[in-house]
Amino acid sequence: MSDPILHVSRLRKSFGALTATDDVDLTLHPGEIHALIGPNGAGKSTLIKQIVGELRQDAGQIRFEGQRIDRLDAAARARLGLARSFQVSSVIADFTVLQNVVLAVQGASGASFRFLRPVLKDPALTEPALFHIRQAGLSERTDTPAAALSHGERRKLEIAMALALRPRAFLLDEPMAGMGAEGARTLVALLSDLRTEAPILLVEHDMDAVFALADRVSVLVYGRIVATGTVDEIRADPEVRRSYLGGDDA
Amino acid sequence: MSRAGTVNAALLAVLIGGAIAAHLAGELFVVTLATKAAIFALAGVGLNFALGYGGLISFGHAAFFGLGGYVTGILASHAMSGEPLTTLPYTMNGTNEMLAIWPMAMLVCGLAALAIGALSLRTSGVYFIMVTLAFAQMIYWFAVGWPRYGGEDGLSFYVRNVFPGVNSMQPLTWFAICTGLLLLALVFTATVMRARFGLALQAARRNPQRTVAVGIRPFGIRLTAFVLSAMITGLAGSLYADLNRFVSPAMLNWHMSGEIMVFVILGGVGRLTGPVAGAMLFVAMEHLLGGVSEYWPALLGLVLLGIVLFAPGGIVGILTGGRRRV
Amino acid sequence: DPIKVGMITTLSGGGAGLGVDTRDGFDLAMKLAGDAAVDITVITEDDQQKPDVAVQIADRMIQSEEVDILTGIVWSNLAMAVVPAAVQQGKFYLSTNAAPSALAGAQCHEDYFSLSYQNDNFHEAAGQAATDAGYENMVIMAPNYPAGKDALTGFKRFYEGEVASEIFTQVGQTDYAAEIAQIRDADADAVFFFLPGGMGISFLKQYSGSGVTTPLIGPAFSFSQDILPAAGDAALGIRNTASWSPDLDNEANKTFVDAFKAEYGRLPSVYAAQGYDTANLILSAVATADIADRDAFRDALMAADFPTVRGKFRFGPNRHPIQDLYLREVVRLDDGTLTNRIVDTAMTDRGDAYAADCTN
Amino acid sequence: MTPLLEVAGLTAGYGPVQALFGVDLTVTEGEVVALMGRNGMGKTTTIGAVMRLLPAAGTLRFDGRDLLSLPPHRAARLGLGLVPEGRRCFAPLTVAENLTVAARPGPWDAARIGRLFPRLTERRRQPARTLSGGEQQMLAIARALMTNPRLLILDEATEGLAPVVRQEIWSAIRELKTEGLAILLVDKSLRELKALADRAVVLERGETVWAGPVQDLTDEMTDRWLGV
Amino acid sequence: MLIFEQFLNGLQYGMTLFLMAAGLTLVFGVMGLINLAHGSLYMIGAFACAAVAQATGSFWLGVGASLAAAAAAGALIELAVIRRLYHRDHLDQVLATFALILIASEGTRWVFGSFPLYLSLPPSLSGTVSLGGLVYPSFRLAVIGLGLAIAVFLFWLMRGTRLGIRIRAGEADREMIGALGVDIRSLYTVVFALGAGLAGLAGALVGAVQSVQVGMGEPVLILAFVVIVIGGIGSIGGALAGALLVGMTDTLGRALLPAALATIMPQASATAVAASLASMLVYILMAAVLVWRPTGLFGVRG
Ligand SMILES: Nc1ncnc2c1ncn2[C@@H]1O[C@H](COP(=O)(O)OP(=O)(O)OP(=O)(O)O)[C@@H](O)[C@H]1O
Ligand SMILES: Nc1ncnc2c1ncn2[C@@H]1O[C@H](COP(=O)(O)OP(=O)(O)OP(=O)(O)O)[C@@H](O)[C@H]1O
Ligand SMILES: [Mg+2]
Ligand SMILES: [Mg+2]
Repeated sequence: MSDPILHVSRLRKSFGALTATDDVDLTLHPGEIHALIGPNGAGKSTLIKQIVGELRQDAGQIRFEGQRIDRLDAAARARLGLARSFQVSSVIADFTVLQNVVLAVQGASGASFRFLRPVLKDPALTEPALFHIRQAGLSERTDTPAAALSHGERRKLEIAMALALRPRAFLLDEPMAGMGAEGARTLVALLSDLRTEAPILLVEHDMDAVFALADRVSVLVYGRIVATGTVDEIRADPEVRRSYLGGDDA
Repeated sequence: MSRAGTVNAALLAVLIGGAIAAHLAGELFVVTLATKAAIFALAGVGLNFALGYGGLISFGHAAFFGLGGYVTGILASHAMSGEPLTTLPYTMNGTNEMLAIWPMAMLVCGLAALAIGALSLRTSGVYFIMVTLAFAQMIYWFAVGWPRYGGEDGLSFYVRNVFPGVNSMQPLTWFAICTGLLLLALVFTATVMRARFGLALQAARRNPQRTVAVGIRPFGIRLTAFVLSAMITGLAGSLYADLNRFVSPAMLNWHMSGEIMVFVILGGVGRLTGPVAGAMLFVAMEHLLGGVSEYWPALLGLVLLGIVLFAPGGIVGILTGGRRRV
Repeated sequence: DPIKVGMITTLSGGGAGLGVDTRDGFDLAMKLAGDAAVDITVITEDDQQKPDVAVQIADRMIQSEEVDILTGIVWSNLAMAVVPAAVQQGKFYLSTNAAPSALAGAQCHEDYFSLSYQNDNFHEAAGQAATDAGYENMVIMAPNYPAGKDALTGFKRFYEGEVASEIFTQVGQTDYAAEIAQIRDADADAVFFFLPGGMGISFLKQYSGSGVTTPLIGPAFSFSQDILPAAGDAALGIRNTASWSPDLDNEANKTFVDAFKAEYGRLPSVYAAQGYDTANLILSAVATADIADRDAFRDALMAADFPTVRGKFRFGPNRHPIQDLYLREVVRLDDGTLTNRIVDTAMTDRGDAYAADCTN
Repeated sequence: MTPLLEVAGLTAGYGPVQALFGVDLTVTEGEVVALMGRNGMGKTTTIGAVMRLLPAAGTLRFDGRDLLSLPPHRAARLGLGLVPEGRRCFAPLTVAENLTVAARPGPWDAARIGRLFPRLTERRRQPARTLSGGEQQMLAIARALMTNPRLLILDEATEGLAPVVRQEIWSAIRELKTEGLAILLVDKSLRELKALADRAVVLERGETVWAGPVQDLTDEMTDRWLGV
Repeated sequence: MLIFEQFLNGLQYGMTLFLMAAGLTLVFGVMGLINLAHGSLYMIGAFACAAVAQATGSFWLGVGASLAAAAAAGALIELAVIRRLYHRDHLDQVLATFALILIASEGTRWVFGSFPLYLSLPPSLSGTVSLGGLVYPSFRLAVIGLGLAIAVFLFWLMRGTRLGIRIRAGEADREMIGALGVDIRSLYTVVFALGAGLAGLAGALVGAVQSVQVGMGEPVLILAFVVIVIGGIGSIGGALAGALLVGMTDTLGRALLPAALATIMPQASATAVAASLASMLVYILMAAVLVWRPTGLFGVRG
């Protein structure tokens, strides 16, 4: 297998007595979708937050394209090409859909100290933005303020912004949540294509999506990775069935 | 022209037209009032830059207003006395040239804002409000207790500084100078807020977490905005000193910070000409209500209250009749 | 010719009492003058105790209202902002109260007159009184601003004893426990303090409840009629210095005090007395000279030929008063009101320390 | 049987923007009704209007009483229990405080909640802000149950929950149903809705386009209105 | 001995500050409302106390009146103005309550005139007590006691009662708490009135040893905010700690700085510089605390 793009080793984070990630090792390889599943409160979001730099780990290392990034701040990691989506939509409510996505394009370009040219008249920003809005299925809402979007539409905007960062790797925290059936179907197709552009670490409770998409699945329980394998291996794992998937197979 | 554009133009037309009409009618004092409104508006435009667009609620902008004033007063008084400002490392003399004073005032305010901002921006929300107040109060008390330039009594310099080619003591001319700078500041703000910097600033205000996630560090953006904002307000302070030919710690007092904030909120936070509308209304009311009753501040209070309660977007909000858009 | 007087004084906010008294004293004199005042128009404006506002009102009175005389400012810092520009623009300024040293000395002007006192005077009188009382070791205290520093300088000019401790308080301070502890610790003969307005009330109340018994002496600002009722028993018996007192025994003063009580239902303060004198000075000048002839009018003012409530009054070479300064004591009248009574004359025909610097 | 909740010709919106153009919906005592529709069709808005969180017009009755004239807290006190979209736990309050803040007496108490969501008991003293997404979702459901409502309204209440927990919730809902509690459900899992709900109401662009027993929903219909 | 006395003075001044800040802690810290008119309520309390004490001759009746008057004013303000502002941003609250200051100040001047009012302590509080060789005003000891009592009361109210939990929930999400069947509107009125009453009470007590005049609330306002912010918004213990820290810093600064500076510069300039520095000290303290801990001493992090 090729060298991993993202390599997390022995990552540890505690909140008081609770160890939310307990010596986690994880890799993400080019071209793959690596799903991370596990019970609520297992530490999945905590892991993502550490990788993107929102939380600082207590111990362990994070390498991205061979480089140690665990001492960089969140903005620096984003500029290196780590894009995340938030479990709870985090968009800029007063901005229109277009402005939100333009902001992401601008962020990726790394040039924010420009004082003269109007952003909305700058095709270098708006053209990619419009493209990603279309990709996420939000074209009809281009000029709607994000505050006026429904929950599901806001989830789509979240995806559009992640796409607009043109990252080297995606870290998606429950992207399917809140999407209707139709939205989920489109998103599955989109993510499936996306993996060739950049690999995806996918945290998701929607097993239909996970099983349809994942090349590899890791299971996190109480902060520890208890199993890693292909979809079929994980589905067959009795422990995973009992503690996570539940009785009637998902 | 958009509705907002029409309102902006109309507000400026009222200010400028009013001053010219007053001049023609021989009402010199009304011209002076209009000048005061223009200067306060400029101070407000400065604050609005940080507060309205960047969400940096500075309760310490009097520091920059006053610093700009003191730079002006000190330079002018040294020019008058002929005493050099300092002889180390080399001799530096006072000046009464506005064109030299303005950059100095803005530079000093910019540097002060760089220091204050770098420390204050570690905090956010209400804590930021209070830290900026703290720094302003330090400067205020310093000025009160520092005898060199008059302490609490302030510093008079009797004649307005000079602007090449015109007589700055002539009220309409002086008004034109102040309003010219106000217009420049407005154009500057409008341009910057539509550009990348403005988008990043407004994003950082509304959702810092998201802004970081797209790779933009809010700190640098905010600090830059704070410094630019302070420089504009400092320039207003310089003009205000020249309007009165006098500076005193009152310009540094938290009341002043509050008043500048009131111009902005009254006019409409984050609206381009909000501070212009706010300052005009405030100055006009201060002037007109005094004749109505000895207890006129209470009337002023009632008007302000009416506006907050029934016109959440401030005056510009009423006029444009819409929610604020970016 | 009709003349126009512009009165700029503090009529709103916490300092309004002083301005109200100034205005009321002034208006009373105009009213009592009857027909003699018909040609005099007075316009009054509130300066909010803000120097910039005062400057702008002065500008307006000069530019739009075209007044001939300005008057009424209570506070030194406002006077410093307004007076120099006003006299430069050819207006007379008659001070009803503030008279900072700068304007008495090098920056004096032929059109600027003080009808009150030079700022140092009351403190000088207190220094003299302290010397006369035989105090040898004193704590002296004032707020940390120019007027406060002037106060201590003025006091020390005539006080011959030792200064045990010099305390600067904060402007607007409300809690004096720390200072009172220092006073207790200093074990001095007496304390001189200058704390105008609310600061004085707070200090007096806290001092009287502290168990410290060192005698106090100070200028009239903490014992003037506008705040005595509020200070209450805490002020009783304390000696203070002023150029005027309600019990001064002369005809003009009796008329004034009675008329003031009748008109406003309260005792006048020193600010009211000064406002009253200022109005009478204007009336006396108008009676003998035309304002159009500035030199004649100035001479008429300089003559100070008016019925002063202070018994005697004249201007020194820098157009600041030469007058007697009294030592007064706070007493309670039979009807329960607190007021001052003269116990001694602290200084006679006192001018001021800056007249020599005035060459204009 | 008189309906517990009766909605007819309901219109509502956000400021000048109208979002509902005529929603009809009834829930009778002991019934589970699924409210369906694609993203942005007005499900949450309907719930907001029922809860009196949005200005609305039309017919809106609960247990025969007009809701439109009531402020939200009065409406809720009639017996409406809401699990809102996006959880909306009180972030600075601890789990225990979140549960007691609006509790009203009835069969649901801390002990019974503890049996349904042992996780919450473990996290009793933790501020809701620091809970994981799924834990917050459990808290939101528990909080609504603690008010002991007569009609429980669940707006995407299983979002973000692990499959096994989701199954627990469904079985809890089934249990509540047998106890006679009326439930209005919004969820994206069509399979579960079909298994559990008695009736379905489908919204399209702010209007009720279909209502009837869930069994009557054909594939053609779900494809047209839900994109499945 | 002098040091010990100054230390006690600092403690006492800190408690005075806490008394003045207690109402604000409730309204600002817990309800999240920036109420610049807090100082005005303090002033209303002092004036009500002075007027009633003057009329009846009883200080304690005056204290009762101050509580009642300020609470009533608070309730009125809440019903007429504040309740429309909870969902608005802080700036609207700033402008509205700034307007209320203007109205309250001039209204008070209109009713009571422009001169300070008489208010003094009752005999039971105006004496001194002896503390092991130190003569100390009994009033100041009473303030320490009352401050502690109010701190305990507030702590119990916010943590130990459902009312407190509901207020905090309302601050977090007003709409949601309403949707759960809690009448948060009335609750907020009650709490605002309570905060106002506390401000009024402080006005009466502290006013008795200060000057009761228009504008007396302003320095209080700023200091009260300083205290709460240093302690960390929303924390009653923090407000208490902040108050003591500020009181101590201010008092000891005024007491010790002149002597300290005199060791490094001439006496004459030392006193003046020390006085300037002492005025800045509280603000230097606040800036230092916030730069070091951006959410105050006891504030919620993150
Ligand atoms: N700041 C914090 N303080 C204390 N505990 C915390 C903090 N942040 C998270 N936790 C706890 O850490 C655990 C892991 O949380 P995390 O959000 O990573 O879970 P998750 O795997 O993403 O769960 P879910 O699938 O429900 O989103 C949870 O039990 C949570 O309560
Ligand atoms: N706060 C708001 N302001 C303006 N419009 C809004 C607001 N919230 C929702 N809308 C609009 O109202 C319509 C209905 O939205 P609603 O949230 O009710 O949809 P929904 O059916 O719940 O969708 P989802 O499945 O995505 O949650 C949408 O068109 C949405 O854009
Ligand atoms: Mg999570
Ligand atoms: Mg919804």
